[in-house]
Order: sequence, then C-alpha cells, then structure tokens
Amino acid sequence: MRLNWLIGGQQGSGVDTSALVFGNALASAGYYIYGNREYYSNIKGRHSYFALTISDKRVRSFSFTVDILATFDAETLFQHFTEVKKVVIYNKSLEGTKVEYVQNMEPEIAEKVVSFLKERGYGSTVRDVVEYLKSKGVNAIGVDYDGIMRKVAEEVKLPLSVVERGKNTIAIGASYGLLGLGKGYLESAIRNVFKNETFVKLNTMSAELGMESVPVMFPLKEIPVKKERVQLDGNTAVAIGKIYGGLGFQSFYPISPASDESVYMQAHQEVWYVDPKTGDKRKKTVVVVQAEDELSAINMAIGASLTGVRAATATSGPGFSLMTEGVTWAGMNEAPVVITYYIRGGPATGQPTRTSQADLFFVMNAGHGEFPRIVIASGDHVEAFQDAVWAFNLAERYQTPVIHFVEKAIANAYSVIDLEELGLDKLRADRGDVLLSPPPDYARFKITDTGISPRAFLGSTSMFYTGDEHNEEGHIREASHVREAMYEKRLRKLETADREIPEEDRVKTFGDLDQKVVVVTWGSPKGAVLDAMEELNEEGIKFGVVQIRMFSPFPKNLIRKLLSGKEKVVDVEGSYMAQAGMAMKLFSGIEPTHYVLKWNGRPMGRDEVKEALKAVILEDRKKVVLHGGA
Amino acid sequence: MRLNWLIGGQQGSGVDTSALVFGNALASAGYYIYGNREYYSNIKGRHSYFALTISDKRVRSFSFTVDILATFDAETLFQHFTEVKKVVIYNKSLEGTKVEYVQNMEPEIAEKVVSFLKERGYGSTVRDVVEYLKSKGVNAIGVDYDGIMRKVAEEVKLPLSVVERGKNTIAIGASYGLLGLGKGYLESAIRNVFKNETFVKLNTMSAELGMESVPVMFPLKEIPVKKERVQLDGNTAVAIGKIYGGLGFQSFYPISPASDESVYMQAHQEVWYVDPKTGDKRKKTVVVVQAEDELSAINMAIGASLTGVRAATATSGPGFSLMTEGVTWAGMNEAPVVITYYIRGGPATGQPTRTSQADLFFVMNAGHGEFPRIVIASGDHVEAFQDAVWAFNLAERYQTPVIHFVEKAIANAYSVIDLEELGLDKLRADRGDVLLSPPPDYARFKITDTGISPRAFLGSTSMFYTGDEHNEEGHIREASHVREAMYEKRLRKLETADREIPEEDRVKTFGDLDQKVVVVTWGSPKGAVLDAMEELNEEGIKFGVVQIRMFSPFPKNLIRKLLSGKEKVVDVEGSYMAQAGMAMKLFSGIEPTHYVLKWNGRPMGRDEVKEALKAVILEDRKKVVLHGGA
Amino acid sequence: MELKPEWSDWCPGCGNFGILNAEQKAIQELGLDFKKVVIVSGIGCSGKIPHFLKIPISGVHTLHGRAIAYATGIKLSNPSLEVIVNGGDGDLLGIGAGHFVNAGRRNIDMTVIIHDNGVYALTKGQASPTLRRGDKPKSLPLPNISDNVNPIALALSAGYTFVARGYAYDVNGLKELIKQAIRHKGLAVIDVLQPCPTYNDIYTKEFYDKRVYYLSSEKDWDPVVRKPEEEGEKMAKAMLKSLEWGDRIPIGVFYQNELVSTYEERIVQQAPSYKDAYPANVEIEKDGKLLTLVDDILKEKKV
Amino acid sequence: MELKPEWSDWCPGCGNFGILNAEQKAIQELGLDFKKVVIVSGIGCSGKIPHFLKIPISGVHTLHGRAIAYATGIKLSNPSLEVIVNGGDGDLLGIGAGHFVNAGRRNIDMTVIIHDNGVYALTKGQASPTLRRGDKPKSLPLPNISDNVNPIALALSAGYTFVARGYAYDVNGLKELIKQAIRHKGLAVIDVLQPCPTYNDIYTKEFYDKRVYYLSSEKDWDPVVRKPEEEGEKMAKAMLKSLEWGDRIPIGVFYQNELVSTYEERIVQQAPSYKDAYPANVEIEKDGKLLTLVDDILKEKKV
Ligand SMILES: Cc1ncc(C[n+]2csc(CCOP(=O)(O)OP(=O)(O)O)c2C)c(N)n1
Ligand SMILES: Cc1ncc(C[n+]2csc(CCOP(=O)(O)OP(=O)(O)O)c2C)c(N)n1
Ligand code: SF4
Ligand code: SF4
Ligand SMILES: [Mg+2]
Ligand SMILES: [Mg+2]
Repeated sequence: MRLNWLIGGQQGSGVDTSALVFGNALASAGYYIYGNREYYSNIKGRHSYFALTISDKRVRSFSFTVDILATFDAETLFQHFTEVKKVVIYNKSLEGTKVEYVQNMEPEIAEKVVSFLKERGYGSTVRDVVEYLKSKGVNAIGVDYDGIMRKVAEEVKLPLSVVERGKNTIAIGASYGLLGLGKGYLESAIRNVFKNETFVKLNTMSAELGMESVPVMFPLKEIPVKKERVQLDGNTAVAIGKIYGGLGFQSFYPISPASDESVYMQAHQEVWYVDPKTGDKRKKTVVVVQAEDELSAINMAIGASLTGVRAATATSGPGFSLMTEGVTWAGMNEAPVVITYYIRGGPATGQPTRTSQADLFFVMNAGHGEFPRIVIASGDHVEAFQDAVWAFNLAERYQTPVIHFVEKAIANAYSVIDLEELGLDKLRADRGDVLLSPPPDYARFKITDTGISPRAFLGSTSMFYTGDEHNEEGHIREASHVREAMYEKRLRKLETADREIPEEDRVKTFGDLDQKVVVVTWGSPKGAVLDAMEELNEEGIKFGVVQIRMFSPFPKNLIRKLLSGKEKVVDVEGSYMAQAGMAMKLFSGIEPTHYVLKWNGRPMGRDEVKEALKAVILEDRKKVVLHGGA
Repeated sequence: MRLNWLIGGQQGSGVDTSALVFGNALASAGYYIYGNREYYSNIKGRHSYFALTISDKRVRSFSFTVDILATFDAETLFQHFTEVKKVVIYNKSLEGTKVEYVQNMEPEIAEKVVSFLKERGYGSTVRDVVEYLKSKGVNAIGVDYDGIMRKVAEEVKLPLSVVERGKNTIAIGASYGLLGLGKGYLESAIRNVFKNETFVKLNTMSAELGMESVPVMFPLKEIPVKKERVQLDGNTAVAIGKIYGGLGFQSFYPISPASDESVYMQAHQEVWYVDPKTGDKRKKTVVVVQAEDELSAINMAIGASLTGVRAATATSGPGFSLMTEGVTWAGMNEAPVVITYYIRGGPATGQPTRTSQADLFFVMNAGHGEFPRIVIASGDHVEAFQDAVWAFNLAERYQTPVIHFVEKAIANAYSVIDLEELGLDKLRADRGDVLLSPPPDYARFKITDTGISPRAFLGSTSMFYTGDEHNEEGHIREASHVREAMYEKRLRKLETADREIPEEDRVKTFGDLDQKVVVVTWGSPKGAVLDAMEELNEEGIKFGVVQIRMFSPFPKNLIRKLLSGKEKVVDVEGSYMAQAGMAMKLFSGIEPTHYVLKWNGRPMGRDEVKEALKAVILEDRKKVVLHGGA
Repeated sequence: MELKPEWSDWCPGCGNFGILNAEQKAIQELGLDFKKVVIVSGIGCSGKIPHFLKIPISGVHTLHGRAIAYATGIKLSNPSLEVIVNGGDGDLLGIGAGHFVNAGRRNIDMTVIIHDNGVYALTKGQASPTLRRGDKPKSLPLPNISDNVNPIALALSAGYTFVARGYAYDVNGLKELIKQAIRHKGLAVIDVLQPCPTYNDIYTKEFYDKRVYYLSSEKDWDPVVRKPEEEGEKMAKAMLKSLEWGDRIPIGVFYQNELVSTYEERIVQQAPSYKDAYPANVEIEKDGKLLTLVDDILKEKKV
Repeated sequence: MELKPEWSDWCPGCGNFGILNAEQKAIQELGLDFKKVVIVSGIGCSGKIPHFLKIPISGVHTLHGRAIAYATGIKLSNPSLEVIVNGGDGDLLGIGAGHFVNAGRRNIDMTVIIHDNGVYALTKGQASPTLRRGDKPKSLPLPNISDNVNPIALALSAGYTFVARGYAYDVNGLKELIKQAIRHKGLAVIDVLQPCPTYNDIYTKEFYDKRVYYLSSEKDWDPVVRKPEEEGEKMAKAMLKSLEWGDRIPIGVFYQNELVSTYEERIVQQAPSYKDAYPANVEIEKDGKLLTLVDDILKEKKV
C-alpha cells in the first residue's frame, strides 16, 4: 500500500512543520514514510511543498502524482492541481482568487497555468480549477479555513493574526481525517513538535476541526511497531554518520543544501565516547568551525587532518569549485580529508535549493594535475549515514581526499527506517597505516609498492609537507627522476585502492540481473527506480538494477561483467550529458543503450520513472526526459 | 642540418641572456632556431639551462642529446654530461670540483651522478666526468675561464667581481667559435642585448677570447635571409595575438609560467589602431589589471566582457582551480571570456616552472553544473599567436568561456619563424550576434534555435545578468519548465558550435594519413613528433600525424574517420592517464593502441620521441614512458 | 498575458526594502541616465536588489563575494558607466573580504553598499562577520564565537576615500548618503545597518531606532580632508569614532578624501589615450577585418 | 651518500635569512619542544622557510594565501602545538587578505609573520600590496598604480591582539619580537620589513637601516592594554602611529591586548571537554571498533 500526499504553501508559513507533524503522526501509527521537500532559494513568500509517500512497508521514493493534495493557499492549488488523482483539500474562501493575483508566483508559471486552463475552456480562478478537477473525477473538498480560524482564535483567546499560522494544521487535520486513524497519533505529534502549551492547544484544535470537515476516504489501520525506528533526512544522516565515524574537525561555510549538516554538528559539538583505556564513557569535543569562505574551509580541514584527526567539510557546487585548489594540495600531500558534496543545480549560483546530478565529471576530474581521489555516492539515507563512515576509512587507508556525493534530493528528503538498518555494529574503523611513534629517520612520503606510506601525525616528530613536488622527506624537489617516482607513487595508490576495494562494495545490484534489461543508476534516483521496479514487477515487467556507488576508482570489471551482452542498458540519472553513462563508457567500454534523464531541478518521482521505464522497455524509447515537479 | 646545443648555469647568472645572444647571432646568420628553457622555481642559484636546435630549415623542436654542451660551472657538467655526443666546453679551473661540493644541486641528483660514475669506475670530480666523456669519444675542451676573466677585467678596468658575469659569454664565444661563422653576427647580437657600452665591451671581449680558445668543428655558412623573421616565445606570441585580436581588458594575478604574458602587455598598454570612421591611426588603451588573486582576475574579466570589450585573463593550474567558480558564472551568463591556460606541473604548487599536459580533463569538466565551453590547444608558437585571435572569435560567437591551452613548454620556449607564417591578414574578427542598438523590449537570454541570443552591451539599454537560473530577461527563476528550457538553450550552443566549426579546423593532419600507423598528439609534443617524423621518414619509417586542436566540442567524426581501421594509433602526450586518449575514447569511441607518455616535468625532446616511435612501430612496444631532461 | 514586474521576495519588514527605495530615489534625484547605471551585486538576500528596482537600470547579480571584482572589470572597461555594488555583510566582509580590502588600494570611482544585517540571511541566519561575539540571534545554536569586524575601520585602513554608515529605515537620510557617495570622486562605501526581522532578533528596528544619531549633528564633526596634511588626523578621528557602538551609534559620513587620485586618473597618467579610447569606446574590427596594429611591436621581435 | 641538509635557495643578501635566523633562535631560546612546533607557510620565496630551519621542527608549506587556514585547522585540532605562520606580503595581504582579516575575529593563539618585501618575489618582482603608489622597483614596467595596504592598521582593525613590526636585518631585535609574539596569548602578527635585494631596489637595507627606530625608545610608548577601558585609546594611538612612514619608520610593538579571550578559551566555554578531549587527543577506535556513542542523538530522531 502506497499513499501519496502533498502539502504546499508559502515559505515561512509553516509548511515544513505541518508536514513533519503529519509524518510523525503516521509514523507513530506504524507507517513508513518517504518525504521530499521542495522550496525556493528564498526565506519567506515563495512556494514550497512536501510530497510524502506513506506505506505499510519500507518505502524509498515519493510520487509527483498524488492521491491527496492538501492546500490552504491558492498558489499551491494552481501549482499542483494537474498532479492530483483523488482528493484535493482547498480553501473555500479563496474560490474567487485568480492566478494573476498571486503575486509571489513566478509569471511564467502563472502563464502556464492560465493557458492550461484556457485551452480546456476554463477561466483562471480557484473555482475554475475546482471545476476542472471535478470534471476529472477528483474529489474537491472545500474547507472553511477562515471560519475555523475564527473559532480557534475565540477559543484560545489570541488575535486572529497569531492564529493564522494554524491554517496549515487545519490542512493536516483534514488530510488526516481522510485516513480514519485515531486522533491520538496526530495529537501527540502536535505535542512533540510544538512544545509551547498555547501553540499545542491552538494546533490541536485546528487539527481537530480540520479532521471534522472531511469524510474518511482512505481508511488506514494502525500497524503495530515492533522495531525501533528513526526518521532521518540526508543532512542529519551524514552528520551523525560522521560523528559516529570519529569526526574530530569539521569546517564549513554556509551554503544550501549543505550547511544544515554543520549547524546540526554545532548544536552537538560535545558527544560521548568510550575511553578505550578505562572503558569509561566520557565527553569529547568535535570542533566545528564556520570559516570565512570555502577556500578557508577546505584548507582548515586539510590542516586538521595532518594532526591525525578525522577531518571533513561539507559544501555544494559553488563551494566545491572554490575548494578545487585545496583538494589538489590534499592529493599532493596525501592528506586524508572528506568532502561531503551536496549536489544542487548549477552552474554558478544556479538553483541553490534544487537537486541535480550534473557535477559528477567535474568532481572526478577537479583540480589541476593528476592525483588519486576517491568518489562515492549515496543513494539513500541509510547509505548517506554509512558512507560517512566509509569515506573516513577510505580517506585514511589511501591517504587521499574522498568526495562523498549526497544530492539535495537526499539532503532535504527523509526516510522512516528501522534503526537496525544503519548497521551500527557492522560499521568498523580503518585508519590505514598509522605510525604513532615514528622512528627518528621518519620520512612522510616513503616510496612503497602500494604507494601508501606510513602516516605519522604532526606533533609526534619532525616532518614536512609541501604542495610542491617533493622527496620522501617532504622537501621541495624538481629533479626529473624524483618527480617521476613521486608522481607514480601517488597514482599507484589509486591502483592499490582499485585492487583492494571489492567491486561488490562499489556496485550494488537489485532485482533480477539475469534479465535482458538492466537499469543502471546512482544517487537519489535509486529509490524511485527500486520502488518503480516493485510496481513494474507486479505488472510482469522484470529487469535488474545496478547502482554505482563509487566512481573513482571505477568498478570497471564488475560493471562490464554485469552489463555485457544485455539487450538494454538503461541509464537513469539526473544530468543532460548522462555523466555516469560517460563514466561507464570511458572505464568499462560499455555504453548505455537507453536513457532516462532529468535536469529540471526536481528529483525523480516514482511515478515518472515507472512510466519512463515502461516506455523504454515496452516501446523501445531511446531517451526519455523527465519533467515532473512544480 | 640540425645542430643541438645546450648551455646551463646557475639561475640569475645570465644563462638566459647568453642563450639569447647566441640564438640571435645564429638567427642573423640566417639559421632557424627552436629553443627550450628549463629552470627551477627559484630566483637565484638553482640550475637552469637552454637547449637549442639550430637548423638551416624551419625547426620545431629541441633535443636532449646535444652536439655541443657549453658549461662554465661544475653543476651543468654534472647534470648534463650523459647527454652530450660530440663536444663539451668546460671550465678547466673546476677540474677538482666534486659533485658533493655543489651545494645548490639537489642531493638526489648528486646521488644519481655519483652512482652513475661509480658504477663505471669513476670518481666524482669534474675531471672524472671529463675522463668518462673522453672514453666515450666526446671532445672535451677545457677553457681557461679564470684567465680570460682576469684579462678582461684588466682591459675594461672593472673589478673581477663585476666581470664575473661575463663567464657565460665566454661559453657562448667558445660555442660560436666551433661553428666558424664570422664574429660580426655575435658582436652585433651582443650589442643588441647589452645596451650599456661598458657591458658591450666586456662581453664582446669575453666572447672573442672564448672563440679563440676552440677550433672550428662544425663549420656553418651564413644563409642569406630573404623573408622577414621574428623570434617568438609562447608568452609573447599570445600577448601580441590577443592585442591583435582586439583585446580591451586583461586581468591577471602573477603566476608562472603565465604572468610574463600580462607583464608584456602592461609594458605595451597603449597600442595603435585604425579608426574605422576616419581611417586614422590612433592610440588606444588596453587595460591590464593586476588583481589581488585569481578569483578577482577571472571575475574582473567576465565583468569587462559584459561591456562588450574583448576580455581575457591568463593563468596556470593553481590559478585556474581558483577560477573554476567564475567560469561557471560565465557559462551561465553566456559571457565571452578567454582564459589562456599555461599548463605547468601539478597538482597543487607542483612544479611551477616545469611543463605538463595533465590538466586536460580537469579543464574540460571544470565547474559545477553543465554548460558549454570551448577548449583549444596550441601546438607551437604560430598557433599560440593565431589561437589567441581564434579564442576571442569563438568566445564571442558562442558567448561562452574559451580556455586556450598553452603549455609551459611553449610559453618559455621560442621559435624563429618567418613573419608571414603568422598570417596576419588571414586572421579575421567574428564578434557573433551583436546588437549595438537593442530594442526597448530587449531580452539578453532570448531562446533561439541555435541557443545563441543577440548580445547587447552594458550601457546600451537595461539588461540583467544573474548566476541563478533565469528567464529570457535575466531575472531569477526556479520554475521547472523555465529551468529546463534555459538549460537546454545553453547546451544547444555547444551543439551549434559542433555543427558550425569545421572539424578540419579542430584537427590538423601531417605526414601520410594512408599509412597503417597514425600518431595522435596535441600541444607541445607536436613539434617533436613532426620533426621526428621527418627524421624517421628518412629512415623509411612512415606514418600519419593527427594533432587535436580543440577538445570541446570534440571533433569526434573526423577523429573517427582518420583513425578507424588503423593498425596502430599511437597516443603521444604528457600525462600519466593519457587524457587525450581518454577523450578520444569517450567521444569518438576510438582508443589508442599504443602510448608514448611523459610526466617528469620536461617537454618531449625530438630525440626521445624518435626513439620511442621506433620502439612502438618496429618493436610494437605498447607503452613507452619518456624520461628525458635534467 | 503580460509578464509582471519582478516581485521583491524579501520578508515583510526587511530592511532591504529601505535600501532599495533609498538607492532608487538617489539614482532618480541625481538625474542619472538609467541605462548607464549598473548595479552589481553579490549573493544573499541583499544580492537580489538589482532585480527589484522599478527603474530601467541594468543589474549584474554575480557570485558570492565577487561583486567588487565584476564591478572593477565593468567600470575600467567602460568608465562612462555609473557602477554601484550592493552586497551582504557576509558577501563583502566574509568571503569577499580580500577584494574589499584590495579595492581600497585602487580607489576606482564607484560606490559600495554593505547590507549589514549581522547574519547570513539567505542561508538561514548563521553569524555574519559583523555579528558581535556572544550575540545569539535566534537561528544560532550557540552564542557567536567570533568577534565582529568593524566595516568602517576596515574600509579606512584599506584606503576607501568615502566612508559612511547609513540606516535602512531612515530612507531619506540613506538616500542622501547614497547621493553623496555616488557623487564622490573615488571609491565610496556605505555600511548600512539593515535589520533582518526574520533572523536577527538583536539588531532590530527597535534596537537601532533609539540609538542611531547623525555625525553631522555633532558640532565640529568635519570628515572632509581638504589638505593633504589633514589626512592622518582625520583618518585617526574617524577610526576612533568607528569604535563607538552601544547606546549611541553614529551614522553619516566618517571620512571623505577627494585628494587621492582615482584609478581611472592614474591610468590616464600612464596611458593618455584611455581618456577617450577606453576599451568599450573603441572598435576592434570592421567587416571582420581586425583594426589593431601590431607591426611595431612585432618589429621588436625581429631577428 | 648521506642526504645533505636543505640548501636555502634564497638570493645572497636576502632579508629572509634574517627572519630565518631570528625565528630559529626564538624557538630555541624559548625552549620549545621542537616536535611540537609547526611552521605553516604560504607560497613565495618566504614560503620556503620551514624547509630551511636547522632544528627539527615540522613544516607545512601550503598554498598561496592559505597558510592561516591550514594553521587554524592544525591548532584547533591540536591546541598543544605551537603554530607559527610565515607568509609573503602578497601571500598574506593580497590573495590571503580575506583570511588575514577574518583570523582577527577568532584570536587563535598563534603567530603570523609577514615577510614584507614590497614585491611578489618568487614570480619575478611584481608589485605586492605593501608597495607604495608611484614606486617603481626595477622589475615593474611602470610605476605602481595602486596604493599600499598598511599591515599594521589592517591587523588592528581586524582584531589582532598583538601587532608589531620588525626588521629582517635586526636579527636580535626581531628574535625578541618573535619570542614576545609566541608568548602572547592570542593572535599575534609581526610585519617584518624584509629587503629583497634582487627585485626591490627601493626598500633596501640602506633605506631601512637609517630609518627604523624602536617604539620602545620613545618614552611614554606603552602599547599594552591592561584594562578594558584602555582598548579604544590604545588602538587609536597604534593606528595613528602606523601611519608614520618616511624619514622615521617605527618598529616594535604597536599594540598588545591579552584581555580578549582566545578562540580556544571560547570553545572550552561552550564545550568544557575541549580542554582535555580535544580532537587530536582522543582515540576514535579500538581494534577497528568505533568508540563514539551516537545512541542519544539518534534517539532524538526516533519516531
Ligand atoms: C561560494 C558560495 N558559498 C556559499 C554560498 C551560499 N550563500 C548564499 S547567500 C550566502 C550568505 C548571505 O549572507 P550575506 O552576504 O550577509 O547576505 P544576506 O543574505 O544577509 O543579505 C551564502 C553563504 C554561495 N552562494 N556561494
Ligand atoms: C593560486 C596561486 N596563484 C599564484 C601563484 C604564483 N605565485 C607563487 S609565489 C607568488 C607571490 C609571492 O609573493 P609574496 O607572497 O609576496 O612572497 P615573496 O616571494 O615575495 O616572499 C605567486 C603569486 C600560486 N602559486 N598560486
Ligand atoms: S531573511 Fe532577513 S535579510 Fe533576508 S529577506 Fe528576510 S528579513 Fe530580509
Ligand atoms: S627574490 Fe628577493 S625575496 Fe626572493 S630570495 Fe631573492 S632576494 Fe629574497
Ligand atoms: Mg547578511
Ligand atoms: Mg613579497
């Protein structure tokens, strides 16, 4: 069972909180949830929305076409009405509102809505939209938000202007009412989120009145919860993952959609750990520094790494562009540093709060000169957590920068998962070749067969680093034979990594790999692909799914093995140039035969991926471009 | 006829000047010259050297194995004695100097020299080296530098410490003496270079005494010069090329080996032009700004480009890494900006004064987000000049950043060429679609079939730019359909460029393309490959040569056409990963079968390329790594 | 359907509205030719300003921290343009501090306006470089751990030749300051106290309203350098004044010095042709034929 | 064959030798544990300094302009280290100016030494930010078009709590200054006048020898802030003094203020465990098992 729900409203009007309350209520009723958040690079006034898929089983994706569309302003209705299939909740008192009056809507969107309606013979008011929806068999429920608000205001004895923000709770209440679940879950969700008593009261009442304005239409039953469960968004998953992995130093410069990770850490800078000598539980400090820019952020983190601490930074495209030079220094000096890279829409400032997968080739090649780097990409919240630990292990073992991709689509979405999925106990530390008490003739860059030199930390003995080419001791050298030897030593580490890291860890497979069709994907589309696969399997359409988890060193052999001889290799990813497909071609010699691509800034919805895969598999469409999302 | 000569000495001791004098003398005697300069990232004291090939015909390369090695200090002898085939000139009074006493030599080099000599049963003094050379049939001519210096000091009545610097002129004189040319050429070269009368006298005398200390061994005759000729190094070629191309604004931040280009421009900031209205010759100013860093440099240049001037910057790897974000803004805002990218050894500070070709994939993919860019690469000094103009034309026509690669190996080398090779009259301006008087409803980013929008300049009407995704007017937009349309519009320009720019301009061919062996190369190895081809042809070894001139948009069809079905496709380039080979594979599906690669920071010498190609062609060696160069 | 004018998507009550109005009025009252006015901005809430003016100027919304660099390229290529830079405190004094300081060395004839709200507003309210240590506006998980930078002192030490502070809600006063800054020959900066009601609940309208006072209201306050000898003393006075912060916060002009030559004047000194034949005022081709002459400089390379 | 000690590849007579000697002696005389001393440097002739010391300290030769960032990461991860930053004037005040200014806001307990030679020496003598307008050292094709930045004034306005100027050829005096700076609790900066005989033929040994004088030689000169009230006045005095340049050039301590808490102290205030359990002093795993506990923070996410 998968129920798709969407709520929208002006940024700053409490949409996030409402979606949180609604999600929490359903989670405590035993449901699994996947939620995606869309919002403008704006603080107040622009349109934002949350799309949730609610399921009795673990779910990894959302859908643009929804069963229930919950609105309380006119814009949300205008922006999303074409996506609703069953029920729309709208504000009755706005029926006369015209598209043209919604000043905070981008004119091109208004234009699009007006002409859509016009082509179908409708005017441009909320009423017209409702009429249109009814004609399509959608149940349009007009709720008397204003009346309810007035009632609540009277009851809680607060001015209407304060109570106003409760509007979205009415929408939540109404949505919840459609499901026929006991109101206790909703009430305690409200209590958990709004701590202040007055607000609890206000919102509880709004929610109840909302519930009362609708009939039960999608009756759900509570599900007994057996396992401990958590709700994780991508930013927090990485933050906790890094902390668990032993993070000592994190630098950052604010940037969407990365900074929430660091701000979370600032709020949790003291954490508990077990002192291995005494076995005692003690507190330690994770140093989190807000730098003056990303140049400073990356170089602070690299500096920190030289003292032997696990050091990281987090950023997105514009920030990483500025970090490029720093990354080359880490490459040259074999400094283990982790960069969590939240991909957002580029180029330049681009679309700061929208998603993308277009930075892959940039990152694989970022920085002048040749040096090893490791590039991994998480496909969901559990991987985001685990990869945060993996990244440190790889960085320290191979003494090289590791770039960990997490897209905006993962950062600002969340999953309800069973705690055990995180596999806390299975995650291990690998610090690589460390010398705590280096010998007197210690040479930081000793040439070895693997390319890996034993690493000592600043403070333990005399040692030298330089971004110039250097000898084994870390002193500047230009001699051509020293240059050659050091150059090769560094690049040999990538070959070592390629040999040591099981390709099975770098590629995950799902579904039936013996089928003639294989879908290849990476990052956030994974959830939509897997969930679409489940639905397509039910329709008798079968295929295998290959998720690329590491791009450098690229798992060329396994990819070749999995994909050779297939009839269709379908590349599903979020870039115009199909960059993972390019990587496959370049490293494995296997080129995708079909493409499902998207570059409009919105994540892939399960619905559109399903349709696209059908078109590819059944109709042999060579390339499907996805357009989903307001 | 090709005569190979090398002179070395401590940086700051006048080696450059001497090489210049020597080259000038031979050029005025009618010879063509190619000269390569190697030096440390150091101001005074480290070893630097100049290797020249002198020829009666146009020559495009130098050789590491030399006919004449001219030395006046011990280090140069120690560093280069294995490379000399015929004559070495050395300082008699240093015969007792040991390798171990040369404190400015890197210890690893000293170690290498000592063990080379030891293995062959020699000690580690200059005398040992001379003995070794003699045993190899090399003519070792010991010159009495100290005696000559004393004589000169007496004559010009200057203290010995001042005259000291004339030592290298003695070496020049001795080298010149071996050639048996009239001393007039050398004397006037000295006069041209040292303007001050005392220095002219001092040096003339030193040169003459040098000449007298050697017999004529390689008699050369003067060649009548019919055409006007110039001597161009890469930095100057680009500088003059840009100025000729109409440069209005150049920003830069000092960096080797790029800044000489900008410093040259600073010294030539006022230039003549023809006023098209009156036909008068007038002066105009090229604004050259030394920025506070490369972030500023690139963004200043982009800003300048918005006013309609031809704007550029010049940098090398570390600087370009910092420019990455700026480049994305230019991509997003369709700003025509030219970046001359002098490749030096990376990563990080790397080897600032050594060459490399390792930044190709970085530059092809630099910057977050997808956007069109044009990447061209010059293979010699004439191309460096012409490409400077081409780059502006491409930038303005496709309204996109253009990165123009010039390696250190070209920047700091020089060629003597016939002036007519520059083809001044054939070079044209293409400013693309410009609107000098934009209409009132002007929209900077009008969506068109080609992706190219008519461009108006700041100051001519109201217009808007933003690094955010935008609508046609340049206002910030997040609507998914606007995003999609603009994203495609921009990338369409790359497709337009790919359609419009003849692939024949993007690929140059040489030699016999009907042969079963084709050598593919780009950038500075071109000269060595072509000159080696000439020599190999004489030995009956034939092949075709393909030079890639543009990497984005990649000339995929022509490359495919030229290379398919060949028995051997030999990739000759200066990176570990064979990056041009990767580009070929990625875009054309054709992978090199053999490789000749180099990554020790030194340019490719004609001698080693010739040997390597022989090994590949005759012995089927799959991969030859070149090691030439002290 | 007609495209609507751009909607200013700032929060209700945001100080940026005051700056927008003051700047727009200043441009109008100075009678500038709109199409010659270029507003170059950084990234942040503040950076959106050029898109929101209701007069047909041009806007260049650049990269975070880089507005001054863009403005420099624009102004030096076409000195006939009137260039105004708007940026946030984070933009100009955090990530852009290097450009801010080095611009002082050039003294290009343009105006820089700092939207000083104490926070990185558009990224949800982290501490900006002007936030004081110990302050904890509501979006910070902990009190601010860093000291603030003093924009006035920094500008003075960097060489700005017109240094002022304004207040976003005093639209008229700010407008006059902006007019003075634009008229000033040389590089002018105005640090505008700009309440951000959404994230900064410390430096609010209420906070400032009762504290700001005009320097001009103090008798004896004369920030203008009229003779070279006065330079040191006036600068030191302005420095000292810039340290005043508390119950009374001075606004107005701290320092003005038109005796320093502008970068444009310095170019003319070295290259007289720059006066008329500046880059944007020169044609480089006719019918595809390049018009620049390089014969003489190529001649220097003759062998 | 034994590897030789590193050869200092500076030009004969270079002022960097003086700084090298003074710094090395200061470290020795303070009796610092060599292996705990980390010299972090930028790129330039100056930046090579850590490689040239004859005592077994550690050296981190970083990127152009970024030394302060590296130093910050090193020091905050392991506050038991003694961190000294050496950089050129171009490195710290040109490309690194943003870090230089923002470091002042943190007041981390470390020392910054500016090799102030007026040129970008390693790139062959272009004008650096401290070169004065109109100066034309021999490697410039034209007189310098930009004004200079005043490192003392800039550091003061940025919040450095120990601000001094030294002279490279006064090795003993410089050594004492460096010792004071290292001992100072907080962020210290010394602007060292460093002749570059190869490129800067204006600010030579001859030029400085007859001009420099010690501030301490002036009676009444007391740069130390002992009470919070003195802060403004002492800073203003230091500012005014920093403008002195000409026949007499002051060297010595311009300003010192240990009343300002260091960044490390501020962290301890927010997170007391930092005192002992700072990052470099904590084990994160035992036999591959991760030791950090996240149960409680995961509990916050329970649904
Ligand atoms: C290179 C880069 N880093 C970070 C960001 C993210 N970012 C956007 S706005 C902003 C800060 C805005 O603060 P401020 O400059 O004070 O402007 P305000 O929003 O307060 O007006 C940041 C850090 C970015 N766009 N680019
Ligand atoms: C990002 C970057 N830009 C430019 C350079 C080139 N570069 C090397 S040293 C140097 C300047 C050195 O000047 P300064 O910092 O004053 O040091 P000095 O050599 O005078 O000691 C520059 C610009 C570089 N290494 N990295
Ligand atoms: S967040 Fe603050 S600065 Fe930004 S628009 Fe809102 S009130 Fe203004
Ligand atoms: S160039 Fe100047 S700063 Fe560099 S080593 Fe030589 S004298 Fe010293
Ligand atoms: Mg701000
Ligand atoms: Mg310097």
